[in-house]
Amino acid sequence: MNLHEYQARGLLKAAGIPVPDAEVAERPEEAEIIAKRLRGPVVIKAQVHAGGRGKAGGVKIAQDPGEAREKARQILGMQIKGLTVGKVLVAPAAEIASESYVGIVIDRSSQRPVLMVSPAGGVDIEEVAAKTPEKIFRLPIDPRFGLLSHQAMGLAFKLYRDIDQVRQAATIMQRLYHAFLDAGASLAEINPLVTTPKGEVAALDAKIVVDDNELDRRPGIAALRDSSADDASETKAREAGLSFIKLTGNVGCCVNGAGLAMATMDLVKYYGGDPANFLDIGGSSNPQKVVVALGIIASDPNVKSILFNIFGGITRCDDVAKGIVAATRQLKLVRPLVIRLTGTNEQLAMDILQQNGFTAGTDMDEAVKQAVKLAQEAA
Amino acid sequence: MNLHEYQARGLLKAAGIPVPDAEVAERPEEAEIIAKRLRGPVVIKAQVHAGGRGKAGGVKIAQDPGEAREKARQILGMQIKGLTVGKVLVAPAAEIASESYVGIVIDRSSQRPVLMVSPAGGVDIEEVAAKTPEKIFRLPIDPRFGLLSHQAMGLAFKLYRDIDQVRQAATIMQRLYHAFLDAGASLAEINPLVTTPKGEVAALDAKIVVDDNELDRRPGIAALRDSSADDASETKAREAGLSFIKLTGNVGCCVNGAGLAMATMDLVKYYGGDPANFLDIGGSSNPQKVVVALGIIASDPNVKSILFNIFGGITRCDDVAKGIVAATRQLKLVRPLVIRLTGTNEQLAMDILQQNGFTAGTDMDEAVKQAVKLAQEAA
Amino acid sequence: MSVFVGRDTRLVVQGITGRDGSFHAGQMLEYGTAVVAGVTPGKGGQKFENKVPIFDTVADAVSATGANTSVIYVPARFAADAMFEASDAGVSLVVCITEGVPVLDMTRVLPYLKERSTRLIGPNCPGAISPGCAKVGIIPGQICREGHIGVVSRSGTLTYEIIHQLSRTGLGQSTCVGIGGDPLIGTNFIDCLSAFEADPDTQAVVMIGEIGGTDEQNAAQFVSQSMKKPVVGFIAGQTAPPGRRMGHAGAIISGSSGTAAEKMQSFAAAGIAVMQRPSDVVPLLKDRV
Amino acid sequence: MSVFVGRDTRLVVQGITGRDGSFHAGQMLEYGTAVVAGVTPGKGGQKFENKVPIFDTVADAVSATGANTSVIYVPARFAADAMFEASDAGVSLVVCITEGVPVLDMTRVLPYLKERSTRLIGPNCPGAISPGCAKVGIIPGQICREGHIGVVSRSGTLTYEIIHQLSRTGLGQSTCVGIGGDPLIGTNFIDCLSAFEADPDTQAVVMIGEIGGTDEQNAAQFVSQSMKKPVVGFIAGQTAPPGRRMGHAGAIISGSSGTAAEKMQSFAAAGIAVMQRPSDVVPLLKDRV
Repeated sequence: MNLHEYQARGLLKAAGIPVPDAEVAERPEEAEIIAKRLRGPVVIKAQVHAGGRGKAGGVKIAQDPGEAREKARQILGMQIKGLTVGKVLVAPAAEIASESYVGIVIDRSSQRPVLMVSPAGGVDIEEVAAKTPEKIFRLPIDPRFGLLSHQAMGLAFKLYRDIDQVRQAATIMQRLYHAFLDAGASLAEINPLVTTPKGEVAALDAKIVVDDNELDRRPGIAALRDSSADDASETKAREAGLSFIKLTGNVGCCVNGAGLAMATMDLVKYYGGDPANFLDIGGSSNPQKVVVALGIIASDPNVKSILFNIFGGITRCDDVAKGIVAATRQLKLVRPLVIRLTGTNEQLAMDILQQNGFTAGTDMDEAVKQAVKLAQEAA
Repeated sequence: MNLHEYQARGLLKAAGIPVPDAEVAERPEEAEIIAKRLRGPVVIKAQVHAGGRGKAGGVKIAQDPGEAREKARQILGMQIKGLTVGKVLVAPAAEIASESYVGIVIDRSSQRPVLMVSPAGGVDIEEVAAKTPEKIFRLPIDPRFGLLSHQAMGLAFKLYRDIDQVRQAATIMQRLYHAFLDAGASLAEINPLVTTPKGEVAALDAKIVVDDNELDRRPGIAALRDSSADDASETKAREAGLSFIKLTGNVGCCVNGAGLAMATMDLVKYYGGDPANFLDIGGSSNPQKVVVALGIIASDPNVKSILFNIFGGITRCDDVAKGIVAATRQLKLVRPLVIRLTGTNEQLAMDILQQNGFTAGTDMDEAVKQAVKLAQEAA
Repeated sequence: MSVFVGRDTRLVVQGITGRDGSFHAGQMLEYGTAVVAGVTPGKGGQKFENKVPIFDTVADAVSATGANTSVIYVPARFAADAMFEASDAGVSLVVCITEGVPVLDMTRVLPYLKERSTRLIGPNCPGAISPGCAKVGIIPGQICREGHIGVVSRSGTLTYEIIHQLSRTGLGQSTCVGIGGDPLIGTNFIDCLSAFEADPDTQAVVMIGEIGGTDEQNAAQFVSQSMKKPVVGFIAGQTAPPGRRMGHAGAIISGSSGTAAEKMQSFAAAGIAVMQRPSDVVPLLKDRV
Repeated sequence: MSVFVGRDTRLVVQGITGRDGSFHAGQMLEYGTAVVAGVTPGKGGQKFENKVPIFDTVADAVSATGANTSVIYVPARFAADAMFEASDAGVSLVVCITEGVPVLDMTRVLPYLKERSTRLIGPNCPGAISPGCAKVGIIPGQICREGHIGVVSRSGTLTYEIIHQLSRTGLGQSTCVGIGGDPLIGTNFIDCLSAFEADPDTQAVVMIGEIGGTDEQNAAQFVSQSMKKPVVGFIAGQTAPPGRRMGHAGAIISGSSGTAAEKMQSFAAAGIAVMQRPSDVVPLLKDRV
């Protein structure tokens, strides 16, 4: 789960990291009031779960409260990478002496959280990694011992020469690690970590991504979810316990298992088609899930054919067949359905489908070919 | 540093361990008021840093508030192992279905905190260890991973069969470990851990010993020190940065270094004498420390002779000599002084002492023999 | 012969009285697996299906039955505890089926198990099956067939699909291992490949990867440097968009890294026959065995 | 020859600009020890006494100077960090002089150092000296004399007393090691005894213990089972009351365990000559060397 910048800043502040005061506005007038309170020039930043906000025009400077209102009006409602901006952060436009990067991310090779720092902050760290990898310093943190003082100091010396700034940065790194653990994060970054002309070190922008698996035991973090910032169909799927990602093609896919779902999408492409979505109905074979799944797929106007690909293991094919029958009754589908079922209770499923006027096959390649053909015919 | 029972109970309660309500009284009337509030029979317990309170008459049951006042009157002011009782704890006299022991202590062989549990609670655990060692179960806790759930459960199954009680006890053990770490303890124990007739598990008595080295970084714990409960001369010594323990003999000892101080006491004994104290003036050679040390020793009426044994390393003998001279001027000592000095700046020290009318030797055996002889003559 | 699980497997089922645990314990027993014990705290002394003794702790189960392998079906919030416990009790293999284990839990579990030389398969995996010998996990027994192909995969149903293709054309399996779809897992491709390479009963290996991470690339390097047996590979997620988690927690393209194209390229460069479709597995294998 | 510290020692002083650190760095230099670096964060680039380069981190010091040994003089609240840092930087021996290190810190430091095969002497110890070669710590150089007696002790000044007795009667020392008075320490009696047993230049060993713990008892067993060289032993604290900490954090009789009597008995049973008084060391040794 992605947190908004303002939420991430809040968590860092709670962990004791210096973060300049800033507030969130949902209307231009609020932005004006906040700008008045903060005094001096402010920066207005779109709060959306997308990178590259600056380039998309989602970050603007305002010299006075009136301009803040005007700039907020321009940004609120804007579309960035398909997401509508519903909130802006109004923050003081701080004077900055230097910009660095500090981030912690779960690293798959070392199987540990890795602390990364770079004196080249304020830009996309992937860009730094690609162009000037020698400017990135990495340290896998041993979770048995935590981030030790001398380790944080060692990395802080890569950013600053002044011993006061080194100590401030080292403390910030240790607190960032605590915030990372406390949030159940898979990523926590400060970019840029700035020094002010007075020599203070502070976090100017923050990003936290939370491991979805942590949300059950962290109700406080789970409550930060802003469903309005996500695609509506994905929110609906998540609430039903489905794993769904909307794509741009026209062959709707409904599959059990993430690997098989990806392989099905790939096979659609292989046969010249274009998948409309990733959808994994999961291991259970609750017919109701099938109903919701089909409803989500059918609500996409791009979809021209719908493909079921079910390999029955724990999932029972007859349950899926029942779900298909129930869903078609409720939804009045106008798109053609191609059904492939094999495995546990395959024959039972075939019988149920036949009795209700559906045909189904057992071969994955054949089913995908047919779904692609139907979509092309309808387009 | 030893905490009082009521302080330890407070720390356990703050860690989420069920502890029956109880309050501290310094006067009999307060005990009566508390007993009224608690209703039903209460137990009045002396708050002193000594084991075996029960046997010494420091724990009494009272059936009603009036009796509580009376029993509190009997206990307050009582002497237990040389310590005066200044506070009593008034706690409900709970009905108890079973008594167990749970404790965590630093174990020198495994170099880890060790969790010990026993179904034979309510008595001195050393006694259990001596008589029925098979009733004690031990688990070294790996501080890199903490006390894991299954480990606590495994030990809780040694205490209870009922799964609810097992889970309660396991949770208590994990919270005790957190309390142990948070207090910077070297020992934290619950004895007895009881079950009530309703099946609830709770801590009826608690003991926590804090590592003195942790106090600097734990001001909240350090503030729990109750100097009135310690021997006055030891408190004075601690405040001056001296390591002092009062004993019952008549040869006062003032030594630099703990090992040499013990060896000096032993040598006093070897030559037929009896040491009056352990005193290590430490590595620094601040003359003022010598003054305080000599003052503490001289204030003990049992002391018949005073022995200085200094091996100058970092400690400079001349500094000690200056301290002796200053102290004797301030204190008007009536006891004979035997001084042994050797090592760093030995000759300077000898000169200072001679100029001020003292004699001093360089041989440890000779000095000890003489101090013993002087004490015996004075006795 | 087989790898990881086989005739010597003596299995303890953690969470045997739960909904998933009891169902799959039944399936494993039915398959002929030596399920020697179950664990549910507080149910020690009872029996599962009137024959498998249940214990309060894994330690009790191991000391009473000599179990050497554990399979975990407990809910995600208890899964890390269950892995710690199994390792502490001294089993040499832990298979964690549970999905949804927090990654930070795994950062602590993995070093703990490593210090005790406990092999972990999973979490979030279908487990392993050596057809005809033992099934540990949830791979449907009826789709498998005894034989000489080793199968290793990050996926569940996609693996079943491919096993199904193999079995129905007579290509039986020595062992099928689902290593799990999470970013941090106990046993990776290389561990399985080297076990298959050493297993005299395995003649060829099918490796089924997906987007995310670099485990497949490392495995490709291992194949080219250290394997003599033929390997056929598949990568799911050619059409996956970057930055989105495709169901599995580990199936995500980060920036431009972890794409299917890069993995397929490294397969090809290592001499691994690359399947374009799941159904390619049979012809590619038949050419090589 | 010598143990732990000697001609190969290349020393980095952690806390070299502090009050204690600068004083003792000067003493060690004067004794002829190869003090190759100092560390104080923020003072990197400066020099100590115009000759020893100072670095911001131990890692920098080690990579620039090849230091293989560290000695720590930082305040107690920073001592654990300093030990972690030294081990991480790859020195093979860390000597921690600092007194007052919390025991719970040591429960984390010790496994960290063990995983990296770093030897720790201390904390709360006077360090080690190999007369004529190197002094690492605070043992006064002038009381020592080159020779063939190994000395190991939990104490500071008591050790000096005994070294002094040895030196003035011509019994020089190969190495004197103060292992420290804390309950949890890095190098114990057995570590030192086995090093002395292996050191061709050591002919006999003096072991100075005290009340508290069972390290001396374990050492006695080691002596009887694995040592050929003669050992003379002393135990301080025969007159110490139970349950009271005698200055050293580790010098405490718990219940009836850790008494001087029990330690002296185990010495005698192991064939260790037991000193009644510090001055007994010379006659007992002269009988045996």
